[in-house]
Amino acid sequence: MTVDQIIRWFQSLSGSGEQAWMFLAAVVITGLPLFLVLATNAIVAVYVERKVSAFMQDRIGPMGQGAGFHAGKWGLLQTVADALKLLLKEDVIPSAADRKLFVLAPYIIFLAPFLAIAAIPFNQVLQVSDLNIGVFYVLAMGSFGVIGLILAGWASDNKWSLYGAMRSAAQIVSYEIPAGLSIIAVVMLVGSLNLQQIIEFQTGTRWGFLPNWVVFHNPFSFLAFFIYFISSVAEVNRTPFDIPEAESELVAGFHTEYSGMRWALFFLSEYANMLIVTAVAVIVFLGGWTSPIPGLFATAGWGLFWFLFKIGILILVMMWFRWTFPRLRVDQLMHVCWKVFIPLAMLNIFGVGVWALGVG
Amino acid sequence: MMNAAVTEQIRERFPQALAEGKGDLFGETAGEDFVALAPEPWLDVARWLRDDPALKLDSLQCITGVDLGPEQPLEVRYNLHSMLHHHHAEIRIVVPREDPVVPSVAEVWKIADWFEREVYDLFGVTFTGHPNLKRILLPEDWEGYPLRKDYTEPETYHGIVVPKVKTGWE
Amino acid sequence: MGIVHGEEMVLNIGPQHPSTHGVLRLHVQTDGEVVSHIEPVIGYLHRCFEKHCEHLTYEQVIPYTDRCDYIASMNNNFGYVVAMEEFLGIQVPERVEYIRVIMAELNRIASHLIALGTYGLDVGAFTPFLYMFRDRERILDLFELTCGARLLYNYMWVGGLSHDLPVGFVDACYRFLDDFEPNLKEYHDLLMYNKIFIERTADVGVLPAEVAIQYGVTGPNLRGSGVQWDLRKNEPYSIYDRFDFDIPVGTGQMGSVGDCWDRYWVRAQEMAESVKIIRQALQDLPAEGNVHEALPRKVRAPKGSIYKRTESPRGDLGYYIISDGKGTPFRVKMRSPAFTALSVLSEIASGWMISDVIAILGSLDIVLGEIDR
Amino acid sequence: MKRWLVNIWESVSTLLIGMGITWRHLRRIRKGNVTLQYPEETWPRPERLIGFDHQHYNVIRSRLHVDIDDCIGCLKCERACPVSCIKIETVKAPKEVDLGLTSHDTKKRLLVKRFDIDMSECMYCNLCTYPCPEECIYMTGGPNSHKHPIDYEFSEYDRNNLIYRFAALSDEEVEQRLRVPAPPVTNEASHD
Repeated sequence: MTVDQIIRWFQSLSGSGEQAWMFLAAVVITGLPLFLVLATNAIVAVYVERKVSAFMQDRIGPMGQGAGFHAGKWGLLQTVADALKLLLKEDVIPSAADRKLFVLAPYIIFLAPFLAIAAIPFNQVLQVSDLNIGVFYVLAMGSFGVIGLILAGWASDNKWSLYGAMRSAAQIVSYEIPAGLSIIAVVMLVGSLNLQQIIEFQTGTRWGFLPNWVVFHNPFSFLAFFIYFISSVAEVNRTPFDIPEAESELVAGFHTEYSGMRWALFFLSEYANMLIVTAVAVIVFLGGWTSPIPGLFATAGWGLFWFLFKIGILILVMMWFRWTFPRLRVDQLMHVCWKVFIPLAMLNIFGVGVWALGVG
Repeated sequence: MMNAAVTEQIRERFPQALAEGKGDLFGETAGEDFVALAPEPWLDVARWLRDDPALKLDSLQCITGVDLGPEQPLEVRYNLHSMLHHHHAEIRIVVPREDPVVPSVAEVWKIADWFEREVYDLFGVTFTGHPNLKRILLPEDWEGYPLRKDYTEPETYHGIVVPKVKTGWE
Repeated sequence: MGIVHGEEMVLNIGPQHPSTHGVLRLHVQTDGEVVSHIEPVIGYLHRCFEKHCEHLTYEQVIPYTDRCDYIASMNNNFGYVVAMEEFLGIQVPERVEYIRVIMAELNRIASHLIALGTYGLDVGAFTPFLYMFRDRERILDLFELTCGARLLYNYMWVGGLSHDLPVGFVDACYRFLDDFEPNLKEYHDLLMYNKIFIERTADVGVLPAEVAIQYGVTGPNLRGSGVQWDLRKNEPYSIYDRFDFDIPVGTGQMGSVGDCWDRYWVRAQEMAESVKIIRQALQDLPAEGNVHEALPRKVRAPKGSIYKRTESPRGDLGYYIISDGKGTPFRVKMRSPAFTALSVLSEIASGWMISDVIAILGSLDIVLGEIDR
Repeated sequence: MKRWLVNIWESVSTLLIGMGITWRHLRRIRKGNVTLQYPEETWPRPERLIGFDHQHYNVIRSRLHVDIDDCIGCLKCERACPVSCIKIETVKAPKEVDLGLTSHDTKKRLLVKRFDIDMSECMYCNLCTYPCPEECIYMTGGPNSHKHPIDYEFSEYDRNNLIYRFAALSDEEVEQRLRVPAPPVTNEASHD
């Protein structure tokens, strides 16, 4: 169900060649559900994050009880109420801010995961665009958001925002490298950049009982998964790598001056980014839509379920990190990246290559 | 007893340093134990108190400013303590109200920097040689020295009338 | 570190900032992330404690001392009443002494729990903060049981206490201690021995012993620098000479002596020591005794003055009380330990990064209510 | 190199220990939960039993209340208040006027014309309740809950509403209360 297929379907209906309206209609038809996916993801993830954090801290999180207008059973409506509140809030633009850039920045940040999700295969057929350079595209689009962060920090005309922006620029750009390097190892193994082909490579079993996922392929690919996952936590600015927004140091970092709907866009894109990086991790290392029990539950419907299930687990782990760890300092963050992860990832590429040649 | 010994030693080493008949607040010094000094030689005495191996009063615990009354002089009291010998001493320096000047000991004990600023802030005692003598607790444009006994609250502050009677109370 | 020097930027951390532990402003000159000069600006919470005292009777000062260090109010009460009792020559009943020690040590645990929890918050760990607050709540429950208030107690009076212990307090206190001790290990595993935390705190903001003494730093901050100085041991007041407890001293386990980790560690160990003291005090608590027995009808101090120090959770808390023989004190000066601890910040935090400044500030455990009075 | 590997191992192991702790708490949430859903559930109040003479001493710090019928206007609470949030005005009653007895059977000699407590200024130190000879000023709840139930939730939209006026007699009312009763009528005797 890619955009191309829809356009072809339109062509067969009207009997004419490709036209502009067909392209637009196809984009809207595929884009709206994607937007809904991202929005729903944010709403659900915020709720889950609240509950998970609460449970880890011996609290019960948002609850609605008793008479009156409450947040529903178990606080299920809490994020909806929050979204409504954010929509209705006053939109403040600081007088000293660079208005155009200030307004533009949240959209750029949100655009990045939105573009990236277009290439993500949700199951065997559900994919907006099946690119033959899928991995490359998703990684490139995912890191495109950092421009928005820098814009937001710069345009706010606030020292905290500026610090946050500079930190995030350094951090995200740095962590792209180990993330990319660990994916390269997999690409070497598979021999393709196409996401569907990477997943298909992982169907079947390994040693008879394990699913044939890359993460179980060899010790080096397990390490590659580990490095990729940690780097992706850093890429989406989550604890212990949340130094760009470090609330105890930089108040709120690059989005200090944002409020209301614009701030909500930052929030939305944070969770959308989490979705993207975990989706990549699932596709590249955990077999995408393949079933964890090889041979069973392998239909397209189950494929969607398995895909979202694995993403959910990884997002939960990210939340688990956040509510357990302290934050690193900015130079330690760079230290971890350049002196630990990048050498390890290099070693990995070598190891995976040797393994592929030697063990097969 | 420590203070008496310190007084004796100061009498030997710094004959001019001891203040005569000053430092007692209300004419009764029974039970009170202190060393009364004149302001001028205080810095030299302070250095000696800190460095003398037998005394080694290396920790300044507290500086207390006192206003002895509307027409009376001001007083500055130093509580010293030795982390090595675990003994302490109290120094009192009385300065005239019109021209309250005491040498700063911020170079002897670093903490004196802030303590002296506090005394300056609340009593208006000037510490000569202080590296950064400005108000610490109050805003820098505050007028008067609030802990003096003859201080009266201002009627207005930056154009805002200070309410003396609250509403609904009278 | 080879650092390229560029133009310096002035950054105001505070007065409204998430981790200034009150209303504090740090005037910080930064070169990139590195702080080159730092100057604390205080006074935002100045409430004229000392001026107020000159217009209050000696009993009425006690609720004001609560409000100076609002995290360890019992200890502030304790310091004041110990000073006043020595001034007046009052001998208080045994039971009162024991109850006071129990309360002061409970409050020391509560205060250290806040110090450690918010320190976790400063370095980005949120969860330990709530765990520690959970236990602190239980201490506050004990206080509420005893004197009706959870934060500002006005419990210790000159010559006695406002109330005796309630029925069942001893059991409740034992229950709390039994639950609390295993939790301590959990907190340490969760935060203190976490590698990220060690990286953030070890070798950061080293406060050498000489500098600490020069700046009059006392309490856990001084002990973190390796100086064994605790008024409860060195100059025992009340009945602290009867208890068997150790004074933990920083040894530089993870880095060098006097770093942030050592200060954290000292506080963590002190909680265990306080538990020890409370257990002994509960054991020896005299069953009989009227806590109002030694209350003077009217507190009227003789002419003269007194300077008395006690060990509050933040260090040497001194009260300089001057009396002219009337019903109100002539002058009350509070020597606040947090005041001296904050003054050392510019010395030890210059040259570190902004994140470290926050971490160092948190490790000094200041309470602005006490600094500004 | 060894240091590098040890560092990585230490990081991973200590981080996993931390994650184990939070996971345990996540699993034990049903038992370990400490949240109180405030408007529906309220904090359990401490037992009313307190060791020392709890008839006379009050361990609850909530809202001040005055049983104005028992007040004899001795001004002890006003003097005890460190923040001067109590304001009392009294009028001396003439000898002939009987203002009645308090519940402690003390004869009232002063008419309390005004008794205001500004709860927005109260610092809850409890110092005013101890000296009261008639035990008529107290914090609500606790040992006094038979006299007045506990009241924590007394926030107001207007600050002036926090000034509780326990007695506010106008001049006429004062005059009326203090009017000397007419001497008994002796008409019949004169008639004779």
